[in-house]
Amino acid sequence: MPFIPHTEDDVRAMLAAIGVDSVEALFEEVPPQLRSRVGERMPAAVPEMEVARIMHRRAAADGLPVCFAGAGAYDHHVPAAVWELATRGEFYTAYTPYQAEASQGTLQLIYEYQTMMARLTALEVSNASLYDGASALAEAVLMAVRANRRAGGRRVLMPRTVHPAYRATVRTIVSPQGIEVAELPFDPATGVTDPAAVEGPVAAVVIPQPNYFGRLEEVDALTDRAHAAGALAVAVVNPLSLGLLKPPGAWGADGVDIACGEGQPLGVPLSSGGPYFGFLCCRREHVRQMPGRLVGRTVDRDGCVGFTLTLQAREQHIRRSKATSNICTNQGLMVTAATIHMALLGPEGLARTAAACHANTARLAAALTAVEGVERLMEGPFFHEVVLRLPLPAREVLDTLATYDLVGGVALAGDYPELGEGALLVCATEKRTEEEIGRYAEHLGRILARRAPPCERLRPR
Amino acid sequence: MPFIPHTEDDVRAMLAAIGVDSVEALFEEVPPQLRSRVGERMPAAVPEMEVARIMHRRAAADGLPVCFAGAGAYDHHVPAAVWELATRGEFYTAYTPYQAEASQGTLQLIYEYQTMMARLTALEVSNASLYDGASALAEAVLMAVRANRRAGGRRVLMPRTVHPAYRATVRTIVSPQGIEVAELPFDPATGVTDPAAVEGPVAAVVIPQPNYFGRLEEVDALTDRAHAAGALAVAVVNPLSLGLLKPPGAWGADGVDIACGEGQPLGVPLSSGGPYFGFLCCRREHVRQMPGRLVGRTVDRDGCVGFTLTLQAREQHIRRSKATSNICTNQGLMVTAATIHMALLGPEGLARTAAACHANTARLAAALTAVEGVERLMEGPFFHEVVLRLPLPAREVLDTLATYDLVGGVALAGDYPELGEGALLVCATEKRTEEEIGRYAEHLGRILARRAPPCERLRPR
Amino acid sequence: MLIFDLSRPGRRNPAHAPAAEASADDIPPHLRRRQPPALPEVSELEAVRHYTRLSQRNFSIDTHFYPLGSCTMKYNPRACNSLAMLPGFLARHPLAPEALSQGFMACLWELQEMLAEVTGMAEVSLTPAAGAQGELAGVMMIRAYHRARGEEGRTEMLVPDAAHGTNPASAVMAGFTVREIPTDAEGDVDLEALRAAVGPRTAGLMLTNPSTLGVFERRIDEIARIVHDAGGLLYYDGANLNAILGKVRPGDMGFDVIHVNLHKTFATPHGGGGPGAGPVGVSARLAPFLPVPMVAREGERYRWLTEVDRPQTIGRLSAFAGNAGVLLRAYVYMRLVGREGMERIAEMATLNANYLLARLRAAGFEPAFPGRRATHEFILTLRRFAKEHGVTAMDFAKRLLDHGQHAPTTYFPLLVPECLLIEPTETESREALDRFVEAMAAIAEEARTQPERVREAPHTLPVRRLDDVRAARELDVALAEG
Amino acid sequence: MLIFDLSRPGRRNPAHAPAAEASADDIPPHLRRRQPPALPEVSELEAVRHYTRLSQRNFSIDTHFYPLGSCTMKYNPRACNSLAMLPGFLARHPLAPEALSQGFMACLWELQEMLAEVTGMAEVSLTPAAGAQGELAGVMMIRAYHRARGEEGRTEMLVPDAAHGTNPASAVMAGFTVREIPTDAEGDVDLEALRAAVGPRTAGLMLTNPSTLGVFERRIDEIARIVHDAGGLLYYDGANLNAILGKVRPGDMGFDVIHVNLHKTFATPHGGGGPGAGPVGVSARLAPFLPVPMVAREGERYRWLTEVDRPQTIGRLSAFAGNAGVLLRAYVYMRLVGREGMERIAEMATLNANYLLARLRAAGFEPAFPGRRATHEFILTLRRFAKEHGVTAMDFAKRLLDHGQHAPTTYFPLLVPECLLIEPTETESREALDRFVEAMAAIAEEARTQPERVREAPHTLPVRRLDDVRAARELDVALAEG
Repeated sequence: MPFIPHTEDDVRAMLAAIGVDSVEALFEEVPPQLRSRVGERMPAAVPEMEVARIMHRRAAADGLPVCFAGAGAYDHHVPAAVWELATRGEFYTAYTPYQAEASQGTLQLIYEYQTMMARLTALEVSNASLYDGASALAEAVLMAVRANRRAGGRRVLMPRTVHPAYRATVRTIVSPQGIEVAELPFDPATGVTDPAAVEGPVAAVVIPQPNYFGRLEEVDALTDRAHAAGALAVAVVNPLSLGLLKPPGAWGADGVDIACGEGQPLGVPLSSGGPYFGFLCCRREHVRQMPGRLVGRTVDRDGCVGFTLTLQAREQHIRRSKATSNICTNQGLMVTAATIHMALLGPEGLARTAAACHANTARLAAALTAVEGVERLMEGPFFHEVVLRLPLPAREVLDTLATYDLVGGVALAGDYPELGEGALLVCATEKRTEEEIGRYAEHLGRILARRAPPCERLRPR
Repeated sequence: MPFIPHTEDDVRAMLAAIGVDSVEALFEEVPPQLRSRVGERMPAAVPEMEVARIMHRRAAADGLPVCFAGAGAYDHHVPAAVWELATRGEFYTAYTPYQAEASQGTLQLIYEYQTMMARLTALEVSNASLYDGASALAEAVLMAVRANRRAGGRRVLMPRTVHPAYRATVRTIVSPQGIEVAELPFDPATGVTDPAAVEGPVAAVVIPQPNYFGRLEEVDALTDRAHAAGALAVAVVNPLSLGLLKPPGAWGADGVDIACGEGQPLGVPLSSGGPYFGFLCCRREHVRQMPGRLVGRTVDRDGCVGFTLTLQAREQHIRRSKATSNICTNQGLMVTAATIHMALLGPEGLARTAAACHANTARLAAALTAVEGVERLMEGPFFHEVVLRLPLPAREVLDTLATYDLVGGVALAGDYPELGEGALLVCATEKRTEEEIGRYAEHLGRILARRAPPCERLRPR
Repeated sequence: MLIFDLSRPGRRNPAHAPAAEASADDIPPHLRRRQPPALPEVSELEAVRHYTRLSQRNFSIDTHFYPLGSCTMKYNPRACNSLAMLPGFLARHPLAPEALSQGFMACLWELQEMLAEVTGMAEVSLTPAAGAQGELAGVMMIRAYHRARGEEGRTEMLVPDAAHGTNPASAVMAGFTVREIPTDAEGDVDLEALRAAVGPRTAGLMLTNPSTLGVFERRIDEIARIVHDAGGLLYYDGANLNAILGKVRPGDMGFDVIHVNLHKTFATPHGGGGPGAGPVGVSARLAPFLPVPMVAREGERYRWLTEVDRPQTIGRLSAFAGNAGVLLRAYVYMRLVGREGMERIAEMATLNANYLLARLRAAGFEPAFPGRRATHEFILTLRRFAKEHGVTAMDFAKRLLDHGQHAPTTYFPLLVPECLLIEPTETESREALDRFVEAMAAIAEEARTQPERVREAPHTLPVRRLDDVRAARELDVALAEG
Repeated sequence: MLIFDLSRPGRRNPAHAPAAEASADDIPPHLRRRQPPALPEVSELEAVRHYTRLSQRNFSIDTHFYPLGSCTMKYNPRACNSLAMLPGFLARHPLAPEALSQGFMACLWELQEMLAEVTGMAEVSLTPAAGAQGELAGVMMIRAYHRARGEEGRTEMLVPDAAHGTNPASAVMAGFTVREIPTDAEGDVDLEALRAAVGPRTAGLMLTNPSTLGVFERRIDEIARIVHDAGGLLYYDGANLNAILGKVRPGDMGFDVIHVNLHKTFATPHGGGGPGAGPVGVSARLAPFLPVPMVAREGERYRWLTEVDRPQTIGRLSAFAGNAGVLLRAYVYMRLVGREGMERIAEMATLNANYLLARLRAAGFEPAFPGRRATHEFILTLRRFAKEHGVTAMDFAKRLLDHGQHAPTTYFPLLVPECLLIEPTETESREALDRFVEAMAAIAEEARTQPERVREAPHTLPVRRLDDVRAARELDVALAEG
């Protein structure tokens, strides 16, 4: 049997040491009427060679399409060193660093991560990560409600310009606790939230930057309005954008109270949506309301510096039903990758990458709106993602583009019917070339003109 | 500049410490008339993202064809653990273990490797590897001539059933030293060497098993004939075959004196022919004539066991023009992989893999000879590789098969005109499936019948 | 040394920045950052060397025996990693059209099927990102089920006092109040207390079986009857599934919901704290409530199931489809192990635990439940050492590190004093277990003869025992700038 | 513990054996093995753990500063590894048809071009598997050239006494006799001796420039003239190419042949001893003799050049096309560094060496050639320490290991007593150099105050100083069976 070292001699000798005569005897406490076997839906074992064949075939079948989709997951360059290091056995197969003395590698790395995230967001504290951006926003909302219990009640304002899947996740997770999530509308002409719509009493106001449409919100005004309404301001941001954009800790007069978001742009491959990691940062005064693990720097009995998990009294394994969250597992390996990624890029690499994405998306928008019938849908400044309107249903166009090995973006009509069937969210990261952008524009032009396709498609529809 | 840490401040401070005012001043001893710059054949730097794009595209362009070629390089399963471990930085970026105390990982691993190879070949000593199988055979011939200087002179017998590229390499390397390599013919009907053809006086006789045609030679008789002629017997073997076949140390009455071969089947991917590694084993009495590095077990000053390079007096960095060889670099990383590979397969895994390859090739031969006009060319027992005769030139058939993403084998006519244009060497390792073998037979049938191809080819010819 | 200590202003890695200088001048100044973030500025070599050396300061399965009870620290096959990281999988955008996703979706669909089979459940959703999120999804489905039947009054979740902390925490997050059920002296749920607790407010019972006490809950039939008769549902915490794989299926024991920790039972890596994955399986009556997305197979094609297909779903738990890369790793593992392998895992995990228990008993250690058969794990209590020599379970744990053995789980479950919860897993050899026994025996001897040496452990690690109190009191969770 | 110590009869890894039992009964019994080879029988976890822990017993660039003179231990970019190991490259059979090889061949062709450019040579063959094989190919081409011109009498190869050992060894393998040329007090070739040595028997001169003494051979023009005028050819040993990349090209200095160590100058990994790659470049007159195969570009297609295309080739040096995977790594590296980067490498390597020399001098160490500018490396002589304190260069080397610094090259070149040959490379930071100086200064102080401590070093490594004499005398190079 794979991965089981026992020889027949081992089993015999071990049974003798236990004092039973069969392995079956070890299961004597299991009521016999409950015993069963695994059936046919579970296939028989195959050797690694065969699984490798299956996986190579399937990975190749999904191909390496050119990706113009963003919407919360971005096709960035990840230095090879990142995953060559992160998958080293000592990182990859270590447990949660509860035994601090045997886990200084992971613990120090998380301390470095927390420092990097705090600096990126201009806040004081970062936890050691949550599952992903969407669930991090849910935890941030819960945290804000707890932290603002007296003033704010259980009402939270959520702009509709927040990623639809994030809003859905927040609904799923916070609604059982009786928290009301009220949505703030946006102006379809500009795609941003009107700060004047923020009114109390409310526990927290969520502020996305850039928002789901790639549009830049007036975050200073939103933050100040939130504070004026007695609410905590909860930023949800793209961490790569913070190479260029004002960090949440500096929004408005006082900065936000909590910032969270999706860590994927920091060294995590697209990989079908996960594992990614959510980050969560806050002002120091809220640290005891923070969910998830936290690493602190301390000293050992000789006075030497070391690192350890701290404030564990917030967590479920100590506080059980009174914990700040049920969260236990974080996304340690992704944090490992992100920390190495940030160390390799540095501030300049981050800023240049962000600028290149932005410039590429501007180029893409120019190339696509040069196609007859295509136009930008929302006026105003954006960051690295824009909404276009096609004269055909975006979903159909995307299906056709897929046959040319192009992921052409994300259709918006499902989540935003008011934007029309033609609404399409597109993104060109720093990896997209002139040639690829040109190819997209060319295919789009042909599709919209309903011209004959080139002689053969790469894939059957 | 990539991979250069120097900031402008660093450069200034360092120049000041040296006491010069420019980097250029450091090159003052280079005569100015010789100075030049790198020109246009060397392109400008591109970021990793761009090189990654190029390499992904090129790797994908060469595809993942189904491989029925052997001829010294075999498409075996390599457990994922092998290269995940071998490319760990501590193995991958270590230097030759001259500083033994700082290299116990590599040194112990090589000692384990040497032990494994000695056991596999049933000889006493293995070196730490040479470049590849062909150059290992050249070194083995030189070694045999040195070891047998008094009795054998400078004449060596080389069966024509040895891999043609190995024979070419031996010619290149040994001929400047005045060694005469006399070729032994084979019977085209059987594809093996007649032991009676071995006659002295001769310094060494090379004995391949299996031979280039996959045929099994009468190694006992050949070894005994070599010894009777006063020659050393030099085996050249496929190490995977030694899971099943009699080891060279047990051939004939006394066993061979030297065994060598290509280590690629032990965990090294095909990768266009290299890096592979040559192995070289011998009887203990010849160890001082052995080229290449050798690791010995010893003790440290506290009496604890440790490992170190030994018998370095044979080597070029000590003995210079009187060294056993000019070899310096070995194939350490490949040996690392091979050692892990052998540890994971164990004796049973090795034997089962060898048997599966053999059975698959028998299946392949049966499927292909069921195609009209195709027949086996050489009678007699073989191991995991066979020669077929096609009714069309093999080279042309292979080119057509390539358009279906099949590497159909190796055409023999170039090296063995006497076998005819149709001679084809084929191999099916343990990785080949029934379906793939069936596909090959089907395409071959269609090609030979000159039937119309299916609606489209995978690749332009 | 921190990575920040290696940083020098102006040090660059141009290989990782786009070649062309791009403009972002169209972004209004008031929305832009004034100072670049103070991330480290190091060379690629410095980063590689720093993080390689940091990694060497960890224990891990790849370097050490890790008998961490309730965590199932088994070997993580490297093939799972390398095959999940093939370029085609890494490059797939989560919102890519289904036509460009069939290979990936085939893996997910088959994984749903395999997990449903081994747990005895009708349907499985893979989306929860970890065990705790699976638990949350599970109890939310129980809530949704009762509400769909108009039983809003079922607001109470029963949880044994031995349960993992995530159980009550998840129940509270799902809006339940938690009622603890005591454990009897033999480690089983106290049936009388359970009978007394159930009623019209009962939403369900969350149970781990084998329990966190390392014993199999023998009267599970009876428990299921009590809870079901009271109108409640049974939740199975899959943390200990490794113990019974292929021997008895949660579905056959009467459980209505299960979450599975892929990073325990199905060998995906713990990664220094995650990512995990916590798929949930349910019986047919709960299927409408499963979280989305899921994968359906229709003929030869796979397609996503969303809110549109499952209007009663509890909803989404993350932005996309959960920890896809973890799911692929578990898929590879399950294919490698196969049907027969499942049973063998439970057998050898149980054999290892019972062997280790027998040998430790013979060496003088005291089991917490001496009358019970160990499952895949068991508990020792070191109360005698604490009382007689002032050497605690924590001291043993730290001293084990000096012996090159990771410590077992300490002080959990909370109801056994000075306990070590020990789970060797099926992937460890008998020799590895014997070395652990030797280390434990040596420490026991040392506790009697030089207790200080044990109390001051560890002695040979990169740091000595750390000051946790100071860490919490003088909170330093990020390096100050400058 | 050896892997064999972990072995137990019957332990298996079925994931790595074909599922079906296959028959090989058609192989005659007298050709079959009787006993299976006594390879280890361990579980996958045991193997992974064993080799992971072994790896941690190594120094490496990824963990330590490695100022090993003449070895150019620079950072090996991880991208080179991961891109060379893409599935499409790993799966390519060396004899695959050209139609299925265009991607791979494009890389090789471009690498040939890039190497020709940076060395100033007309053509390059990539096939030599290492530096020494490149040398052999190089001197064999010189031999072939003279023979093709009917000058069989040119049987003598001139080699400076400071040369690498491979130089004379390669010349002998190629059938030459070797004549040593002395070095003058300043580290240059003794021109008078050279003039006296050349003549009608002269086949050529093998030279490293900068030399192994860490200085640039200033009169290279004159040397070239002397050798060429005598009818000989000039061979360039590329070991020290890193020093002059983009500053001066061997072709421009008059060299006719060069080998390049890709695992030095072009950052491919040393891998604990290899594989390397030793491409050879030549001026036009030697091009017909280059070893095959090579890659030609014809329009948009690439094709192999073999003996058929190059009838005067010295032939093949390995079964296929050399160390292809190493070539791909070098290709990636050169593209990343680019044209301007080449010059910057030489500049910063030279800056680092001169800075380190200046600081070590200031700390009281004695350069072997105090009047000379260091190139990318330099030599210290510790003869004073040996004489005054009985502390040798080897003792310094071993004590450096305790300081977490790999030792420089010791006792090479042979003509400088108690020498350390120090090459920091361009990829190390100033701080790394400063730490090395601190360690050296600390050891110097220790040599004066506690010389025993230095003589008995290392003290903190997995083993203490090893008994090399015993290793050679009681030769134990393979574990005995049983």
